[in-house]
Formats: sequence, structure tokens, C-alpha cells
Amino acid sequence: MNRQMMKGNEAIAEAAVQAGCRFFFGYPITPQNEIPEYMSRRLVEVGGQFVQAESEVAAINMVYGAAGTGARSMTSSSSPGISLKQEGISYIAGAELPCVIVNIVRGGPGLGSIQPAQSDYYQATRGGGHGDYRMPVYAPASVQEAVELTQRAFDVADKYRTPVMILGDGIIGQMMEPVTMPEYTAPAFDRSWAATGWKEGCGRERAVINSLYIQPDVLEKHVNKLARKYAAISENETMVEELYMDDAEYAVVAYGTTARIALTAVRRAREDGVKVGLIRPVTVWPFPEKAIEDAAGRVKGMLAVEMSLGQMIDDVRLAARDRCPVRFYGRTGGIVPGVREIHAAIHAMKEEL
Amino acid sequence: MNRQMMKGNEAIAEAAVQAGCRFFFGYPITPQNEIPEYMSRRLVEVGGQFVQAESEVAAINMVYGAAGTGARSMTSSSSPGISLKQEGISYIAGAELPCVIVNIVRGGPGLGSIQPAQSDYYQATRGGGHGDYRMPVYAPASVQEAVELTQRAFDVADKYRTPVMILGDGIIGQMMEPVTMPEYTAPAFDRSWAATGWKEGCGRERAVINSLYIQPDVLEKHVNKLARKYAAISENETMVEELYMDDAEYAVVAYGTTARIALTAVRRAREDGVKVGLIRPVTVWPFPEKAIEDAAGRVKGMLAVEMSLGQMIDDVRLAARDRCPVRFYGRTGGIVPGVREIHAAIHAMKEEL
Amino acid sequence: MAAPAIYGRPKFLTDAPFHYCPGCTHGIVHRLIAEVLGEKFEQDEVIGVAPVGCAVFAYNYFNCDMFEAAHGRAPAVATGIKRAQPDKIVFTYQGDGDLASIGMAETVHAAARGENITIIFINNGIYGMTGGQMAPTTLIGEKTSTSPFGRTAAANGNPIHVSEMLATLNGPSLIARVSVHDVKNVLNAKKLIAKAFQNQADGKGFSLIEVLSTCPTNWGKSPLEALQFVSERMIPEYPLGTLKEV
Amino acid sequence: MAAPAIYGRPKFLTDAPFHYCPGCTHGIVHRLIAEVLGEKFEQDEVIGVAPVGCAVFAYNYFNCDMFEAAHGRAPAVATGIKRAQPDKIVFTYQGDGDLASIGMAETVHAAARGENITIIFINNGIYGMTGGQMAPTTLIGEKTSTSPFGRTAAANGNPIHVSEMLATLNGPSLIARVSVHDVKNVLNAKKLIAKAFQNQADGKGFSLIEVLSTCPTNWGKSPLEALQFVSERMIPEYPLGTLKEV
Amino acid sequence: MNLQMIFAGFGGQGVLLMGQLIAYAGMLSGKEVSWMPAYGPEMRGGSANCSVVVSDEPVGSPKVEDADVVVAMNKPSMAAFEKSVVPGGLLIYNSSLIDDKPKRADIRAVPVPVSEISSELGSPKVANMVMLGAVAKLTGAFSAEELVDALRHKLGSAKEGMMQMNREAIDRGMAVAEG
Amino acid sequence: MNLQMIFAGFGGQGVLLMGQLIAYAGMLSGKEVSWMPAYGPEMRGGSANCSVVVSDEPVGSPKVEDADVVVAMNKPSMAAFEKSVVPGGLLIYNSSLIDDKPKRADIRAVPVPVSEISSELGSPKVANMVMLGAVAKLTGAFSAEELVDALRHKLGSAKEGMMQMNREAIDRGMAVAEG
Amino acid sequence: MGKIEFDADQCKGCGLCVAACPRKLIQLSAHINKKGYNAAYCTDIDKCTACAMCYQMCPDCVIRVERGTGA
Amino acid sequence: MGKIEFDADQCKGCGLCVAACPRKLIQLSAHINKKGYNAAYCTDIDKCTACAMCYQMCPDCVIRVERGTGA
Ligand SMILES: Cc1ncc(C[n+]2csc(CCOP(=O)(O)OP(=O)(O)O)c2C)c(N)n1
Ligand SMILES: Cc1ncc(C[n+]2csc(CCOP(=O)(O)OP(=O)(O)O)c2C)c(N)n1
Ligand code: SF4
Ligand code: SF4
Ligand code: SF4
Ligand code: SF4
Ligand code: SF4
Ligand code: SF4
Ligand SMILES: [Mg+2]
Ligand SMILES: [Mg+2]
Repeated sequence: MNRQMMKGNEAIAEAAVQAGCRFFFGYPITPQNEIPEYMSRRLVEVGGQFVQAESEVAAINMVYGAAGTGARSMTSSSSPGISLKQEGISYIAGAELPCVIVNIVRGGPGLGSIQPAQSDYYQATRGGGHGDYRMPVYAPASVQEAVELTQRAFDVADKYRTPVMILGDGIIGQMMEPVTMPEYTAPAFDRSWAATGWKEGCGRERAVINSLYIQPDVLEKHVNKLARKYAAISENETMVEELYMDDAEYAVVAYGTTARIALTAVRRAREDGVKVGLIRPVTVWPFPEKAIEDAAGRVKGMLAVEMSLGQMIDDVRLAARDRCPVRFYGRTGGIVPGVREIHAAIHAMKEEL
Repeated sequence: MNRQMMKGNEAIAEAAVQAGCRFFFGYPITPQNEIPEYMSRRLVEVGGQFVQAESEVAAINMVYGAAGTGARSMTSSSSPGISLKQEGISYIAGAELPCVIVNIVRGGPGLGSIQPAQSDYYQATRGGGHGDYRMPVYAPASVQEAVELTQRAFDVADKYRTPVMILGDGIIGQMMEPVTMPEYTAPAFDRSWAATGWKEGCGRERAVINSLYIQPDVLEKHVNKLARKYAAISENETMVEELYMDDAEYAVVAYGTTARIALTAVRRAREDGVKVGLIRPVTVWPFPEKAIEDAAGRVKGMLAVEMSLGQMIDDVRLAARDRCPVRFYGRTGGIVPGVREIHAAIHAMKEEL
Repeated sequence: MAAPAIYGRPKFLTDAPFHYCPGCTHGIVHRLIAEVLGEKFEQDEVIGVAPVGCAVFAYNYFNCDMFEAAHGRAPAVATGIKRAQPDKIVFTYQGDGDLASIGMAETVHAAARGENITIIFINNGIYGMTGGQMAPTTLIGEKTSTSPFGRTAAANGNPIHVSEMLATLNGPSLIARVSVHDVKNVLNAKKLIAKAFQNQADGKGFSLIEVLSTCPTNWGKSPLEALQFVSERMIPEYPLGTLKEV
Repeated sequence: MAAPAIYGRPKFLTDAPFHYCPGCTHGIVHRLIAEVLGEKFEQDEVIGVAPVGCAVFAYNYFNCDMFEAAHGRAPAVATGIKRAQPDKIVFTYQGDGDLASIGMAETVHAAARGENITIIFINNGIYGMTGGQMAPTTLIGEKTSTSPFGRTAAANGNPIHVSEMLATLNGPSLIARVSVHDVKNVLNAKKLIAKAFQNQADGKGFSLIEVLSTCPTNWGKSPLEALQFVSERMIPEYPLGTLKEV
Repeated sequence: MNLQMIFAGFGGQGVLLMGQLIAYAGMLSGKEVSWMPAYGPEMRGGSANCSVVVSDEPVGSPKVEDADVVVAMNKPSMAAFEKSVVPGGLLIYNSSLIDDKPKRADIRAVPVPVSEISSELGSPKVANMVMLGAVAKLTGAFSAEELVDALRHKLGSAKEGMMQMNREAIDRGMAVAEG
Repeated sequence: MNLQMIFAGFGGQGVLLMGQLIAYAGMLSGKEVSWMPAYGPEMRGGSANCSVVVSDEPVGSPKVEDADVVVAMNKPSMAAFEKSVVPGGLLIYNSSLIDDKPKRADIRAVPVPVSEISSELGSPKVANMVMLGAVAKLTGAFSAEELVDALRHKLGSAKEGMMQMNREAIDRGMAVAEG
Repeated sequence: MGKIEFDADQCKGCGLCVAACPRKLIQLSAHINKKGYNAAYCTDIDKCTACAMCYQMCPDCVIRVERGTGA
Repeated sequence: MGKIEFDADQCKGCGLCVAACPRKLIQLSAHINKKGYNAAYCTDIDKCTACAMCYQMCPDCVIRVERGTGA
């Protein structure tokens, strides 16, 4: 396939379409508007359906409906809109429906700003909705990766019958980079659970797409089933990239856009002779605990870098298990940390530890 | 004041009224209906206003309006309804408005069940909404404590200009226990920030209740100001109860309803000769890190007990810093763990560690 | 010689006994829907959406593929289903709290989109499921657990006439209000429910049938008193009839 | 000898220059509101609520205490304010995406409650702020960034006539639609805005003035062409006039 | 003392009130008490039950799993809660409505025909008061006075007129349980 | 090579397209590239700018802070971005619209009267193409052919008719920058 | 002539059928059924015209009516 | 007679006033202002009737009109 320059948002949308996503329900919000806009054109071409929902709440519930029929479905939004989807996401997790949710994060809290941020990490990884559920969360660091992870997200969603999130930020959404669309063929999935019209004796059970289990013991069984699913996802789907870690005495941990900036800073620090590497969680849930734990046993210190007050650092510390000190560098409010700043933070860590 | 039997939900409502709360905006949901129902009668008596909002989304935004005028305001709901409030809570935190939000948690995810649960811990303590914000969260373990913490919640909300959550569960809401209403006098707070009608030269700035800071550097300043506030709250407002911890070789960590059941189990284990104590976070955010960290240095093991798959355990582990192993016992879906089960889990911990 | 007429549990209902309170007319409406579906469609042609409200367990009763939607969001869920399964007959069954309070935006927008679905709207003027709180359709003067002094327009706002409101929109093909408080009205209700489903089958777009229904339990009335309340108090406020037909 | 008439920036506007695009009539409506407020009320008698939409920064312009509400929730925010400060004049200023899409439930319910507030509703048939997506009021045939082939009822749903819809409710004291595409209409718009605020001062309850407004930027028109579009295309679909007055 | 009790019956039989009165009586006599209703949609119109704990020390779980005393006012309740009685514990049941015999041998099961007695008293509604008297007697934990006090506390002076009948019912319950 | 560039100007001046064409050209010549627009409401109708990185290795931050090259198409842009040029870096500005002189002495500032030139060419719209030619020449990073290729790639064959004019504009830009 | 049957175990004793029967043939039993309700029954099946008005009003699908052909 | 003033720095050159003036007295300047717009100005102040129609249409409150009393 040939390489072309694409905007992150449009690339995500096109990747979804090529992965067989035919149903998109969304509501405008900066900085992700190109996704619904692209879908409003593209889905008509491929015989799908685009609905500009009346709100984010309606959009996520439309996804619930379409996903419940087994169709590959998607919604996208940015921080405040994702907050509005929390009840719906909890329902989708509870009803075990596959779908993909894109959050192109902007500065918060509240209306905040519209510039890039990573301050929805807790919400994405800990379940901003109610109840015991988790959701695989992919954090692409380039447009090409956004394409690949979007397609993977649909597969993982189908494989485990779970909502999956693509966690980007204004940079991932707005930037253009060269992209090669992968040749994608969807694996076969059992969709006999889906509500597509049933009649007595048609060979499957009557489908009830539902998250209500009024008897606590029945709900507990269901929750334990979900827990086993989450354990399987942690086991099978964790993704992490490690760079310059072989001989590293220090590690920077960062994801998404921040990771690529951190990478430049790491390279610069290497030029200065600091043996520092980068651990980049590609899935932020499941978090690459093992990679961090192993590294924590080898390095003198870790530096979590985030576009937030420090949220992923909880996971880094939980995984590092106090085997090495963990330091933090972050910017907030839509400020993207610069290479210089991170480079300085690496040196500061080296001085201290 | 005389002692009387009160339902937890009604006691919370009455405590709020006695703390000067005159504005309540809510929407029915089990198991917290007695709060709006009580308010619909009681606020009329005291000249306040009760509005049954069209939804939880509307309710939290009505709170935003009333709280922005400096008036003590409140809303309550249960898990799915609290999920719907996440955008609003993020706005309230961003705009620095004082208010009290009650979550009488039920089993999730999705529609789940209506029985007691603690599976909204992440949501409450990590910000289910978007952006970098925190919110003090009080977890009462008795009706009397629910009363006291509700009144404290209003004070803390005013002191720091922050939303505050009361995190209960179906048991706290539905049970009756003897209550003595405290003599409450509200401290004086500076409310010159509030929007109550302004004119040129009236001695204060024009009030703009807002969470939008379109310039990232301005938003970052604002977020850093919030961060300092959260640090001050952590410093000043952390509450924890420790029982039988003086000579403890093991510690159970539990909050809310679970803690009182755990306490009976701890006593039973003490009768069996196991030196076990109980650490009960009264504030789950700020989390009593120091108490846990100190104890972790002294005990052979800790057991986190929750009505969830294990959420608070993250905070226990973060605080314990690997100084002792942390085990978990939990029930979900609305099942309340019994004394026997927890007692057995204590023994199991003792055998293992 | 004509075949014998048989009136019995329609096939479009499962065997599960209704959990509704004695005399609650939710059950009558369920039966009517099931009869209509059975008369018009094959089992696998229909997908239903249950609300959050007393009818939350409707998925146990309608003998076809079913969804349980979040409170108020059934029209959005139905939209998702219909878009993905355009050849199926998709319906929602919703109470007045569900449809007219929390779900107001979803209701209005599904109607304005002319979404080709059928909504059966149970107006019993109360939140049955949660124990008798005020609904958007609660009559002026009625005491509920959140309008303990009796609803007044000043303190509690005005009852919403959903059908009249939706009838102003382009998009709906049929908006009608019926009642099930006596046999004549039950039979008429069935006719309009049938028309609503037929409209969907004919691709005419959105239809909504508002059914005045009882809640003996939370009204504090016997089942018979409740029927009387519908005819004497509710119908004057919510007149029966077809409000829009295209 | 009459005092000289002075037309200038009203006192109820701050000195901050509007951020609106050249020729955008948001600015005209701001001025009208400010004039009315200044003529009727003291500065400290008024509290306003800005929406999320192009008017998100309205709090920088109206020279009184202001709130910035979450997208669509201004009527709920205003309800909270009005309940806590019943003696203040409380108004919201909202766009069509804000008021008629995401905020539909809040709009209808504030109206049905007869909440004693005033809503100025800017219908420009587009999402201005986010770059030109379809609004609930976008005309059939119009191309927007999310109706790239031109809006059709079948693909994109029907335009919502908010004022007609709200006029069916008990609760509102005044619902009217005005335009600001020429001087005559500007003057008439001011009259109705004044009446809406007067109604609130008189305790008559909810009032909403829908103002047909332009978005030259996202309509892809010059400011003058945009005015023409209002008079030639929007008014036929959204006729001007008072739809309800009590 | 640490008395763990479950009261169960039909919705209309006043089981929640029974539990509350026991809790009130406990509170008035200086004990730690808790009352916890089962709640849920399946409770509506149908069955009802509550847990009561009366104890010398602060109450742990208000939800009783292992009951010292189970009071069953109807058949489904006995079926549901017989198993919750601790060995050696007490099961008091409304023999007017429950014709089955309890199955367990390791507990003390006491039939009291409370519906019949209350009908005899001319007020079927006071069946729960009769049962309350029986509970007081059989547990030895409360006096008739304490229960009447609790009742007065709960219902307020408005219902003073009904006190006489209630008192009578409690007394009859105590007497029957004794016999 | 690691070329960090900022293009800035009024909304209508085609600065975003300029950046994209440079990125395209980079991509076509096998480099790693990124293009990142500034976005936000204040961008609407007003100013516009974008960052472009063309590099031999994968691009780190796509948002350029320290620019090797700043292209300023109008006055406010020069005011805003002059400080972003690295010492020794290049500031190319549209001297037709910018009468001020750059303040810094540690950079190479090149005025190009692109608006005038494009007007001379009879098509004020191609000012950005003139500038592009100048940028190519001054950085030495791209040939006119590469830019035209990029343009063809970006606009597709539909706009083939405009190629001639664009090519001319690019050539003029190169020539002027050379002179 | 017709045939009418009550699924007495499912009856909730609401009495809507009692009121609906134009011939006043339905009563509630003095005994309570499994569910605890006084179930409805037809007092005189021979008088039943199988008009099914009781059926139309029963919220719980308790009643089954078969109308013969008169043959 | 009246007086009309334009706050030229705030003008966005939208031209609404130009179209609104019944006497066609307003034009857009050839020069651009601080904001980059061609500001409006009154070509002949003496002909201005101070009718304020330009004022009514200006979205940016750029225009100030004073109507004298004719005294
Ligand atoms: C988000 C959310 N809010 C509130 C509830 C609680 N709830 C359940 S049913 C119901 C009201 C039901 O009333 P209605 O729709 O009128 O149906 P009815 O029970 O009267 O048939 C409410 C508020 C919920 N489950 N979810
Ligand atoms: C919850 C949420 N959803 C979406 C947005 C993004 N958003 C900002 S303004 C807007 C639409 C504004 O359109 P309208 O209300 O018509 O106002 P206009 O800009 O046309 O004046 C949207 C969707 C947001 N800020 N918050
Ligand atoms: S509560 Fe009311 S609406 Fe619900 S089942 Fe009972 S009677 Fe029917
Ligand atoms: S985008 Fe449209 S509505 Fe917004 S300020 Fe510009 S012209 Fe006005
Ligand atoms: S079928 Fe008609 S006549 Fe027979 S019992 Fe029913 S209502 Fe009465
Ligand atoms: S209507 Fe049905 S449920 Fe009610 S009494 Fe008659 S048979 Fe029984
Ligand atoms: S005041 Fe009237 S006459 Fe004078 S410039 Fe303005 S519109 Fe023209
Ligand atoms: S209407 Fe106002 S902003 Fe527009 S050109 Fe005239 S003076 Fe300038
Ligand atoms: Mg209802
Ligand atoms: Mg708009």
C-alpha cells in the first residue's frame, strides 16, 4: 500500500472503516472533529451509517445498540464528552459488548482548554464509570501506530467482547504523518451472542443484551466472569515498547505523544553520556507491569513523564514495587512538555539518584 | 440533643439541612431515594428549595448554579447516576465550587444490582471525570458518622472551595441506627468569590464562575493552584481510625460498611489469639498513606477487604510501599462479605505470612 | 364454519410470569404488543428495547431478541439497533420517567430524525420502580414521595404533554394517546399499536403510542380505583386521540 | 428641549472586544441584551449564563456576574442560580447546538417547570464554535462538515422548530422568534427581548426568544450574503413571531 | 448481650415495624442497636424482611446472617430463613399461616398462632404486636413496658388511642409464648 | 538531516498548505516527517501556524519549539515566532506585508516580497508558493521538482490546470531567494 | 358457547376481570394461591358467553377464552 | 444634526453598516487596521442624519451616534 500523509483523526477513522467499522455515532468536540466529519462522508461511501447524535450520552447508547447486534461500531470524543459517556461505557462493559471509543484528550478539568493533555489517564484506566470493570486502552504515539492500534482495538474488542479505548491527545489527532494503511482482514469471531433477530429453534439462545443482574449472587458470578476476562486480557494483550533499555541505568516511562518527545530527550541524554532508556506502555491498561518491575530491579531510578499532574505514575509505582525510586515530570493544561525540559529532568534524576 | 433511630439516608439529609444546606437537586435512584424524598419535605419547611431534576446531569449542573452563588448545595445519587454526573463534577472542581455529592453505591457495572457495593472507589478517588482534579471523599461506617461527616463535608467544601463526596452504600443508606444530631454552627467563610450580583465599585471583582482557560499556560497555572489545594487537603483533612493496631502483627484495611463487619471479624480473630488490628480510612481521598505506611513497617501482612474486585488495594499498596505483603478479600455484585468470611481470610493471611 | 376464536397468552410472550403488582396495567400493554407482533411479524423480525423503570425486566417477557437500555436512552439504543439491522422491527417500551424526564433529549431527537422505530410510552404519572416519586406527567394536585404536599405548578413545574409536544415535529409518522382502563379502550389501544408497528414495516418513520396506565401501588389505590382515576382524572388532562398522522 | 439621543456601547457590556468573526450577528444580539438590561435593571440585579458555543466567552462581555455552563446545561445552571438568588434576573445565552441538541432535555424541562428565567436562543443553523457541523436547526439541503452531501431528512433528520415545540408546554410565559438581519428586525428583536426580561421581573416565568442569527464563517458566505440567507432561506422555515404569550 | 434477629413476612404484615420496635426498645434500654431492611424491587408488594442487632458493643454487620432469632410471619419466610438460625437458636413462626413444621432439629422452633389471636382480639392488624410479645417473652430480652415505650416513641402521641389495643396484643403474645 | 520549521501567517494565506507541502516533499524523498497545526478557536479567521519536521530519524516532538526555519507571512507572525528561531537559524519573512525589521542579530533574516511577486504573477493566491520556492532555495533541502511533485500529490490531478502557475511561482521564489 | 380457563396459580387477585365481566360471572376465591393471592374463577361456566372481556382486562394473561363456532 | 464616530481599531470591516446606511455614507477604508481589517468610515459626516441604522447593524459596537436636539 502506498504511503500518504494523513491527519491522525482521519487516519483513525479510515483505519476503522478498513477494519469493517460501519457504524459511527458521535458528537462534535475539538480536537477530534475530523473523526465524525470523515465518517460522515466515508461511511456513506461504504454503505455504513453515520449519526450525529444529539449528545455524547446518546452517542454511546447508540453504540450500545449497534454493538449489541454484533456490528463493528465506534464513537469518539474528547475529555468532557468522554465524561458524559461514563454511564454508557459501564453499561457496555457490563453487557460485554465490543466497540471502540476514541478519546482525543484535551486539558481539564471542566471546559479546560482544547490543547493536548493526558489528564484522563485515571478515567481511562480505572473506569470513570461505576462498578468493577476495565477496558483495554491503547495509547498510540504516531499516526501510523494510531492506525494499527485502531484496527487491533476492533479485534480485541471482538475477541473479548469488551469496549476498547484509543487514548490520544490533540497532537495525535491533529498532526499529519506518513501512513501506510495495513492490509487488514478481520479474523472470524463468534457472534452468536448478538441480537440480530431470533426465533425458536434457530440454533442459539434468545439474545438479551443486558447488564442488570438483580440477584447479587448472580451479579457476583457475572463480575467474576468479567474479572477472569480482564485477567486474560492482562495476560495476552499487554503491549510495551522498550528503547535503549539494555544497558540503562535510568528509565523514562511515558506513553503516547509524550513518549516520542521523551525519546528525543533520551537520545539527547545518551549523547551526554547518560545511560537512560525509555519504556513506553502501548497499552496503558493492561499496564506493562512486568516490564516496569523488571526494569525497576535494574535501574537506579525511573522518571514518569506525563501531560498531567501525575496519574500513570501510580501504575509505575505499583509495578516498580519500590525497587527503585520513581520521579515525576509533568506539564498540564494543554502544555506539551518540550524536549529540553524532559532532558533537564533526566539530568536532575541522574544528579539525585 | 436526644438520640433517635434514623435511616442513614434521612440522617444524611437532616444533617445537611442542619448544616445550612438549603438547595438540593436530585433524581430518584435506589438505594438513595430517601434523601431526595426527605429533602422534598424538609427544605420546604426551612425555606429552601428542592428540585427534582430531569436527570442526574441536570441535577449536578443545578448544583453548579446554586453553589456558584455561594449557597450550600447538595445532590445525591447512586452509581449509574453518579457516572452521569462526571462531567459536571469535573466542571465544579475546575470552577472551584463548594458542594456535597452523596453516592450511595450499588453493585455494578451497568445497571448491575441495587444492593450495597464499594465498586465506585476508583471513580470517587481518582476522578471519574476528565482532567486533573481530586475531591475529598468521606466513607462513613455508621449512621452517626454519616451525620458528622456530612456536616464536615460542607465545611471542607467551603474551606477549600471543592466538591466533596460522601461515599456510602446501600447499607449505610438503608439501615437505622441511633443518632444524636450534633449542635452545628457553620464557621464563617469568605464567599466574596460567589456570583450574587455585582456592580462596579461594590468592593469585589466581577464574579465569573468558570472552568475554561483557553490559554494552556493560564490553565496550567490554574491546575497548579488546584494541585496546591489538593496537597493542603491531604495535609490537613486526612482521617483514619485505627483499632487494635498497637500490638498488631497483621492489619485489616477496610472502609465504610465493610470496616464494621471487618471489625467484628478482627475481634473474633483476637479471641482466637491472632494479633490483628483494623485500619479504617475515613477519608478515602485523601488516603491515610502515613498510617498505612507506618503500619506496613510493623506488621507481617495486610489484608484489604472491599465490596469490589479490589480497588482501594491500589492505595494500600502504594502507601505500604512493599514493606509488607498486601492480600485481598472481596465480594462483589451487591454481596456483603460476612464476618465469617473475613475472619477466615484473616486466618488464611496468618497461615501464609 | 369459522375457526374457533382463541384468546390466550400470545406467543410473543415468554412463559415468565410478569413481576408487576396486582392490577398494574403494564401487563395489559405487554399483551397487546405481543398480540400485534404475533399477528404481523415473525419472531426473528423483531428486536425490542426494555427501559429502566418497572418494565426493566420486559426482556424476560417479550419472546424475541431484546436489549435492556440505560435509563432514558432506549430511543438512542433503538437507533443504534435499527441502523445496524434496518430490516428488523425495532421497538422500545418506556415509562414516563424514562422517556419524558431523563430521556427527553433522546425522545425528541429520535422523533425529529424520523427514526424508523416504534415507541410504546407508558404514562402512569409516577416513578413506579423507585417507589412513587413525581414524574413529568404527574397531575397537578397529586401527592408523591417527592411532591409530598401535592404537585403544584409553582413548586414542582407543569405536567408535560409529550404527545402534543412531539406532534409539532417533522419526523414522526404517528403520535397517538390511548388508554387501557376499559375493554373498549384496550381494543382501541391495540389498533393504534398495530398501526404504529405497521408504519414501521412500511418505512414511514417514527411512531409513538402513549398509553395511559395505572400504578395502583404508588397511587395508593386499588386496581379498580386506579382504572377510575385514569378515566376521571388522567384523560381530562391527557385527552385520547391521534395527535399526528402522516 | 429633549436630551440628545446617544447610541454607543451599552454599559452592560465590558470593554472587551468581541471575538466573533466579522459580521457575525452574535454581536448584535449581545448589544441588544446589554441595552435592555441597562434600561431595566441595575448591574447587580442581573446574573448571566454563557453557553458552550461561539458565545462561550460571553462572560467576558456582559458586565455583570456571570457563569460559564457546561455544554447544553445552561438552563439547569440558571435554575440553580435562580433558586438560590430568586430576586436576581437570570438569563442564559445559548446556541442551537447547545440548546436544541445536547441541552434539549434541560431546555424542555426548564420551560415546563416555568422556571422564572430568560433564555436568548441563537439559531444560526450550525455549530459555529467547532467548525461548522450540522445543527438540529440546519436547513434541509445545507452542506455542513457532518452533512457533506447536504442535509436530507432521510439521512440527517428533520430541522427542529424549537419555539413551536416549546409553545405547546404549560410553563413558558413568552416564546417568540425574531431576526436581526435588518434594522427593522433588530429593533423588533429588542422589543421582544425586553418583554422577556420584563416577564421575569414580573414573575411570569420562563421566556425564550429565538433569534435567527448568522454564521458567515461556517456558512461560507460574506456577512451580507449571510443576512440575505436569513431573510430568504431561514425565515421561510422558521417564521418570525410570537408563538406563545401568557 | 449480642442478639441477632431476622423478621420476615408479607409486605403488609408489619415485619419492618416489628424490627424497628425491637431496635427502639434496645436503644431505649441503652444498648447498641441496628435495623436493616432488605430492599429491592422484588420486595415491593411481595415479601419483606429486616435484620435487627441488639448488642452491648457497637454493632458490626447490621445484616444478620447467623440469627439467634428468626421470626417468620408466613410460609415463604420460614422456607427462606429457617436455615439462618444458629444451632440452638430460636425460630418463632406464625402457625396461623404456616402449616408446615420446621425441618431442623438443632433449633428451638416455637409456633405461635398470631393471626388467629389478633383476629380474636378483633384487630387482625395487630398480629405483629402479638408476635412481638412472644418474641419478648421467648428471648427474655424485653419487657412489655419497653416495647410499649418503643411503640410510643415510634408512632408519636398522635396514635395514643391505639396504644390500648397494642398493649393488649403484646400481653397476649407474651402469655401465649409462656404457655 | 533534522529540519524543524514553523510556518505562520493569516488564516487565508495558505500557511498550513505550505507546511504540508514541505512535509510531503520530505516524505517523497524518503525522510521522516511530521506536520502539526496549531488549533483552537483563536485560530478561526485569525492567524494560523504549523510546525513541520523533516528528519532522517523518527520524529520526536511534532510541535517545534526551537525552529531551524521560521517562515512569517505577516506581521503578527513575525512578532510571535522570531524568538523561536535557533541561533544561526533562518527567518524568512514576507516583506510585502512586514515593514518592521527582525530584531535579532544572531539569526539569518531574509525578506522576500512574496505578496508583491505573486501580484506580479497575476495571482495573489500563490504568494505561499513563491515563499515555498524561497524556502527550498534558502534551506537547500528541496528542489522545485520535489515541491511540484508534493503539490500534485496533495491536490490530485483535478487541479492539474493550476500546476503551471504554481510552478512559475515556486521558480520565482527560488530565483528571488537566490538573488 | 365458549370455554374459559383461569391459570389460578398466576392470578394476582386484582379483580379487573371481575369488574370487566358483563355477566358478573367472575369472583375472587376465598383461598389464597401459591403466590398469596385470592385467585379469580368463573362462578358459572355455562353462562359465560366467551366474550373475552375478562381476558382483555387481565394484566397477567391468566385467562384463556375459546369461543366455539356454535356448531 | 448628529455626530457619528467609528472606533476604527475595533472595526472588522464586515460591511454591515455600509449596507445599512440609507444615505450610503459609509465605506470601507483601503488601509487595514491593527486587527488586519479594512475599517469602515463615514464619507460625509455632514450628510449623516444620525439615524443610527448603522449602529443597529454593527455587530462589534464600533459605531457611536449622537443625535442632537436640533436646538
Ligand atoms: C441513570 C439512572 N437514574 C435513575 C435510575 C433509577 N430509576 C430506575 S426506574 C426509575 C423511574 C422509572 O419511572 P418510569 O420511567 O415512569 O417507569 P415506571 O416504573 O413508572 O413504569 C428511576 C428513576 C436509574 N436506574 N438510572
Ligand atoms: C460535552 C461537550 N460536548 C461537545 C463540546 C464541543 N462543542 C463546543 S461548542 C459546540 C457547538 C456549538 O454550537 P452552537 O451551540 O450552535 O453555538 P454556535 O457556536 O453556533 O454559536 C460543541 C459541540 C463541548 N465543549 N462539550
Ligand atoms: S409499582 Fe406501579 S407501575 Fe410498577 S409494577 Fe407496581 S403498580 Fe405497576
Ligand atoms: S464561527 Fe460563526 S457563529 Fe461563531 S463567531 Fe464565527 S461567524 Fe459567528
Ligand atoms: S368471557 Fe366474557 S362472559 Fe365469560 S367470564 Fe369472561 S367476561 Fe365474563
Ligand atoms: S384480572 Fe387476571 S390477575 Fe386479575 S384477578 Fe382476574 S384473572 Fe386474576
Ligand atoms: S447614522 Fe444613519 S445616516 Fe449616519 S452613517 Fe449611520 S446609517 Fe448613515
Ligand atoms: S458594521 Fe461595524 S464592524 Fe462591520 S464594518 Fe461597520 S463598523 Fe466595522
Ligand atoms: Mg412511570
Ligand atoms: Mg449554532
